[in-house]
Amino acid sequence: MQASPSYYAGIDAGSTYTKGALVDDRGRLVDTALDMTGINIVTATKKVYGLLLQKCGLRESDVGYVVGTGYGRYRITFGNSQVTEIGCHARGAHHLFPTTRTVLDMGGQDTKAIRINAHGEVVDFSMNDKCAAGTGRFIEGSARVLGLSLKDVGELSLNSNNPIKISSTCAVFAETETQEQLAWGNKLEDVLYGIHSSIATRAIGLLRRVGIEPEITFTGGVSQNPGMIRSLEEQLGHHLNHDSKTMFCGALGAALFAREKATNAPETEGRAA
Amino acid sequence: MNGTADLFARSAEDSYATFESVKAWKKATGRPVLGYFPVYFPSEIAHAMGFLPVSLLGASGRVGLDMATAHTQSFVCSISRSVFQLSLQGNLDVMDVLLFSNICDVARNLSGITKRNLGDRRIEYLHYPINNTSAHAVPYLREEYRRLADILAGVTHHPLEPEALRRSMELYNRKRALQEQLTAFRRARPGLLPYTEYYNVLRAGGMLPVEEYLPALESYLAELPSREGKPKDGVKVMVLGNFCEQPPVMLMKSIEDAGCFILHDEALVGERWLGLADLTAADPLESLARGYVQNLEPMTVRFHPSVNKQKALLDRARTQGVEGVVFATPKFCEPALYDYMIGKPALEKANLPYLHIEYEESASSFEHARTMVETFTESILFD
Amino acid sequence: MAAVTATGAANFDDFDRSKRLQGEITKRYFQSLMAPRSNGQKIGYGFVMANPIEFFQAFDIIPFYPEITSLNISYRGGSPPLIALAEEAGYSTDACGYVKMGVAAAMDGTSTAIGKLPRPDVLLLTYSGCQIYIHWWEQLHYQTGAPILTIDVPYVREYDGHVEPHDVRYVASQLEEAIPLMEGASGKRFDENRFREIMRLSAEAWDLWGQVIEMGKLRPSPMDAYFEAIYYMAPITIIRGTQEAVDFYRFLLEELKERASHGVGPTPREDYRLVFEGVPNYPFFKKFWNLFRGYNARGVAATYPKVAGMIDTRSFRLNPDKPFESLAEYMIHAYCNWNMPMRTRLLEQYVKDYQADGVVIHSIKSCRSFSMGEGDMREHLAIDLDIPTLLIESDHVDPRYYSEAQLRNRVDAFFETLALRKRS
Amino acid sequence: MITVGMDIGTRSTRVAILEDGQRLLAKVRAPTGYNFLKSIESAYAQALSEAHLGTDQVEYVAATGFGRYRAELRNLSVTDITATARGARFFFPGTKCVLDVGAGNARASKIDGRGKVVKFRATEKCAAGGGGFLERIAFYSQVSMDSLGPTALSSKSPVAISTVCSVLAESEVINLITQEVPLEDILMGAHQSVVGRVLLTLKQVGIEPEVTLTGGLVENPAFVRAFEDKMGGKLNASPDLYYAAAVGAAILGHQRLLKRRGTAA
Ligand SMILES: Nc1ncnc2c1ncn2[C@@H]1O[C@H](COP(=O)(O)OP(=O)(O)O)[C@@H](O)[C@H]1O
Ligand SMILES: Nc1ncnc2c1ncn2[C@@H]1O[C@H](COP(=O)(O)OP(=O)(O)O)[C@@H](O)[C@H]1O
Ligand code: SF4
Ligand code: SF4
Ligand code: SF4
Repeated sequence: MQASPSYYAGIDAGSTYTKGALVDDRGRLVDTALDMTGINIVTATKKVYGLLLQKCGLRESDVGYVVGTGYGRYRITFGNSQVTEIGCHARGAHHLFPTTRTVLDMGGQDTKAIRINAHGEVVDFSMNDKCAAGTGRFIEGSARVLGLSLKDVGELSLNSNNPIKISSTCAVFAETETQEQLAWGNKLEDVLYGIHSSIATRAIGLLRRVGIEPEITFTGGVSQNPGMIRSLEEQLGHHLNHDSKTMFCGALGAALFAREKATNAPETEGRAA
Repeated sequence: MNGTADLFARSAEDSYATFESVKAWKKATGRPVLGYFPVYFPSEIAHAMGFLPVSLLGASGRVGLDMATAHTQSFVCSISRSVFQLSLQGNLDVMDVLLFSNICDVARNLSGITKRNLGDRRIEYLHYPINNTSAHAVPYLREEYRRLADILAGVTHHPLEPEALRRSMELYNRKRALQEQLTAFRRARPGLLPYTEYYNVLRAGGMLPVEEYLPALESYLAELPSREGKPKDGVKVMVLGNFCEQPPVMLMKSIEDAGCFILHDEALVGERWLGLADLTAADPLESLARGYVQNLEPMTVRFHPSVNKQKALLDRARTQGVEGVVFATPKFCEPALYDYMIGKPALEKANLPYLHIEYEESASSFEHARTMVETFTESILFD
Repeated sequence: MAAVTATGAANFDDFDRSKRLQGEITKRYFQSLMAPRSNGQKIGYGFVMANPIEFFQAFDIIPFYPEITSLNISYRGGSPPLIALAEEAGYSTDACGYVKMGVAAAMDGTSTAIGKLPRPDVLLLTYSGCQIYIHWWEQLHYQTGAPILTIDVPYVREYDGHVEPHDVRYVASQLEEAIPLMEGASGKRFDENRFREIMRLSAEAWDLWGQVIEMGKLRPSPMDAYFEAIYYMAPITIIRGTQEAVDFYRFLLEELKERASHGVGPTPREDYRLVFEGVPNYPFFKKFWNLFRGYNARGVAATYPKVAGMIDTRSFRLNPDKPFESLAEYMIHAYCNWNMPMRTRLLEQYVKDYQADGVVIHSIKSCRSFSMGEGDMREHLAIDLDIPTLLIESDHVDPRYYSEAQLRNRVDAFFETLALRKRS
Repeated sequence: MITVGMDIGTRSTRVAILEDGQRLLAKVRAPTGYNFLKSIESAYAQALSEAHLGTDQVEYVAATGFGRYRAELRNLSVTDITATARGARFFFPGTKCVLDVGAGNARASKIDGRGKVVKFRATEKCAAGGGGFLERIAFYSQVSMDSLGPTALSSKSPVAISTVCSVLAESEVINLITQEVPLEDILMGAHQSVVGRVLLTLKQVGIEPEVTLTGGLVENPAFVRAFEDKMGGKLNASPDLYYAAAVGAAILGHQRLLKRRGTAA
């Protein structure tokens, strides 16, 4: 390690996207980077890390510690240690919205509800059971079937005045059901909004498992989807914190952990080899 | 005619999630309400003690399941989740007692988690004997019924009067007899009574006060024969397996639309299940218990060691002259799945076509089921 | 796996003889079952929960537990072909895996990872704790033609655990009613004295097993009361009315005491003490254990090893002088025959009594008897009582439901929160 | 006598034009967008022009597939299972079992000598296996649908992906990708996993040769290979069978027409 590296990085190797975030020695977010994960996760993490350094005009030696998170966390070759996404999203959400008590993270393959304390530490969490996964994947599937982009799907759904009920508890059939509803002549935006509502109901079920305590921060890739935000807020009757950075909460949290670890803050992990 | 059909349709709708008429009844009479989870419940006892017994048949997509999702996993049937959601949401607040019984592991555990979440309410559980070969089954069930009467007396502060019970038994006997008459009419004159309407008439019977239901049903039955219309033809089927979680009416309609005529089905089977209770017996409570234990009509969630389910299935198919059997089982309902596996080999041996479809009470899409049933009828009709 | 204490002084393997002994007992038991039947020896199928093995033994009927064979086959990786056979016949993926395996194993010509299983002469249906038991025996009845002998056991439906006298009477009377039927099935006369002797041996084994379970209260715990107890619970189910069972539990208890005095246990250290709820995953049993072992976590109490009998809650005590009544009480108090509030309270109690750091609920998709309501359990423990509680899912026999990456993610995060609590 | 069969599927719409229920004059496919009517119209127009026919020459239209009710010009609608059975026998007269694998689910049927369905099963939820799953896997692994099969075929040691549900299987594939298992092995594993589920459905109706595969997966050589390996027998598969349901519908239309003429005469 170099004499006084004063930046810390977090890499979140997710199922869909790999995200990177960099914080400075005072824990301030410097920048973020993003790329599709694809088939070669090692390449993807390296690429995102490179991209991140490039955006910030830094070299590797400027970075004191790297924490990996996400499904691919054990594959991050340049990382110093790993923390689960649950811990990272909690920490990241706390950083962006310090009064957060509940975090809802919707990513490509999991949905997580996390209750945190005033320090951004995880008190309780719950993840979707494997069956009927109400995740971003679900929306991606419908988007692809309909030949629409992810952006369009969320935005189009906002035009709906008369959402169609999509009830399949099974993610496999939700896709088919989408098409059937269209086959019966229902309007595209109404069907799309129905899909969002159906996932929102499931996500709220998860939130209820940990207890809903305001403020609630919405993180993960799906927090970029306005249709999802609308249906969640409608059904919850609560405001959700979200912004363009919430997609990076996992990476940001990891970066914050990196800083903590490098500066000898207490260990969070009790893992024996 | 329209008046009573409307009443039944309105009540049926009310029995999913709103229970407005129950609230009104309670307000008007000041008397308590008992809600029971399917399949069977001796409404006579509750009625005799001044309760309005109400069958909880699932909300069928009329409420979101977010609260229920928080407490139960996704691989349990929908009725358990929707009834739980209703109780958490307060839709069942009008009910003074909620009653569960041993129909399956899901319903058993549901009683306990309902208790934990609504601790201040009476959440009770009846054990119906499954061993009808034991000489002790009838006395046991009589004891259970006595225990039930004690629990209800804890609400009303009046004990159960044998004479009141006898009067209630008479009313419910009448109700079952009239419902049987309705089914017989439908069988005799296919097509004059669409399934949806038929279902509503039966479903309303699980919620309306029996004193109100009986005259309505009587006048409805009286007018039925004068219905105009050419009786429809179709493939004659029976639809089995839908005994607890109710099939969405749209599903049954899809089956009819696909060209089937439903001669027999198991929707609301528990409401109709007990034959006629013996009114002449000295001890009416025992008579009710005996009626239950000695009813040999097979039912999926009732095990009776002395009943041969395969034989009973074939006998029924034969006497009713059906051309095919549709097993419609609720998704994630194990009892229904196992009965399907018992019925299937018997039908194969008898060369009777059958079809298995799964449903969820809250389903909003019937395309898959429709395709299955259409293919089924096509395979019977086309050559 | 050779674990060593922190000081490296003692070898854990030297204190792990009971597991091998258990292996031998189980092996012998299976051999006796698979052996060609001579002299009219009869096989009675029974269920683990609430099994009245004493009743079988009194008629010299060999008890056979398809649940145990299903789990053994799964442990050896042999479940997929059986599950496939059942699903090809038409069973749904949702149905209990034990049933599917049992039904497939009973089909003509099926051989399993442990051999061809014997056919039933009688199916003893003790309806306690699991409704699927009824359906399972019904399937086998239509499949094999073997008669069903029903003992109906009412649910413990009062939330304070009160059991009605008429419940006990009902179960006891059915057992008595079953005597002539068992005589018919076995060709043996019922001998009351012999029955009492079996009950006495059985009661002794229960007492010892109860003491074994309580060893988890020591700090550190000398055993893993979930992952190891799963081996230790076999004899109480398959041979408990015998001297051999008594000897086994005596030996085990001694070994655990030795472990305690040498400071050895199933992990190098004891960093976390956990309470477990639910059926384990058998096809990946070791991998599943390792998810926790890697963190030096020991199970100190668990509900599953007591499905065979709630000995540690003093819910019953076999009494040779009142054989039918005391057997009835035991049968009523099967773990899943308890209502959910009682089950939840038991976990709460375990956390207190065993000084545990958290609760792990392993939920089995295809077993609703255990799983329905575990979400609510979690909610109560985690939210109302603030006990760290992890709920994870897979299946007991179906490897298709096991996803290592997903489980690891949840377990890792759980230990992160536990570590956090330890610090503060 | 010209009859038209239209198979409106979730992914594409297939149209077949038949003369006298025997000669195949045209077969055409077009993607099914969310605007069904447009897909149907364009596929129909294309088929007519390919067959050099005008609309007025068409005597009967039979529709099948999940969008059959949206084909407003239909004279008859039949289910895909019934239609596919006739179509499979049109191309392979010895067919006893038909396995139709589309995007969403798979249907197996046993048929008699005249192509009448005597027994059938469809995959249901958890067992659901179909081309849609492979499409998603292709998407994650960034290979095109056309090269998915060929890539998988190059695998030497496929990895087992044995989860019940395709949602779970997807996570498992992603997990394997993160472990850097060779892509072709993952892909072949994914094919085998679909095969496993689909074969189960076929076994439920009972396997009896010849078995004919229809639907979108006839174009996927890896699926066909994996299926034959696992079933231990040959599978009739040819690109034509992609149109089996459309052809079958046209045949049934022809029969219906004959019957009507017969009774009218
Ligand atoms: N710009 C966007 N608009 C709408 N949805 C998006 C956008 N970007 C990503 N998503 C959603 O986010 C999901 C991926 O989330 P992410 O948190 O990156 O998952 P993972 O961590 O598993 O890779 C996608 O499935 C998609 O639904
Ligand atoms: N060019 C191709 N190569 C390989 N597979 C294909 C190709 N085109 C389609 N498929 C497969 O066929 C499936 C669609 O089948 P199809 O029968 O068209 O479905 P549907 O009847 O629902 O429209 C896709 O999911 C895909 O897996
Ligand atoms: S639908 Fe089936 S599983 Fe659900 S409560 Fe009823 S009997 Fe039980
Ligand atoms: S449902 Fe559960 S308790 Fe019942 S047999 Fe299956 S695994 Fe055992
Ligand atoms: S296929 Fe559907 S119902 Fe089955 S496990 Fe997957 S998501 Fe659940």
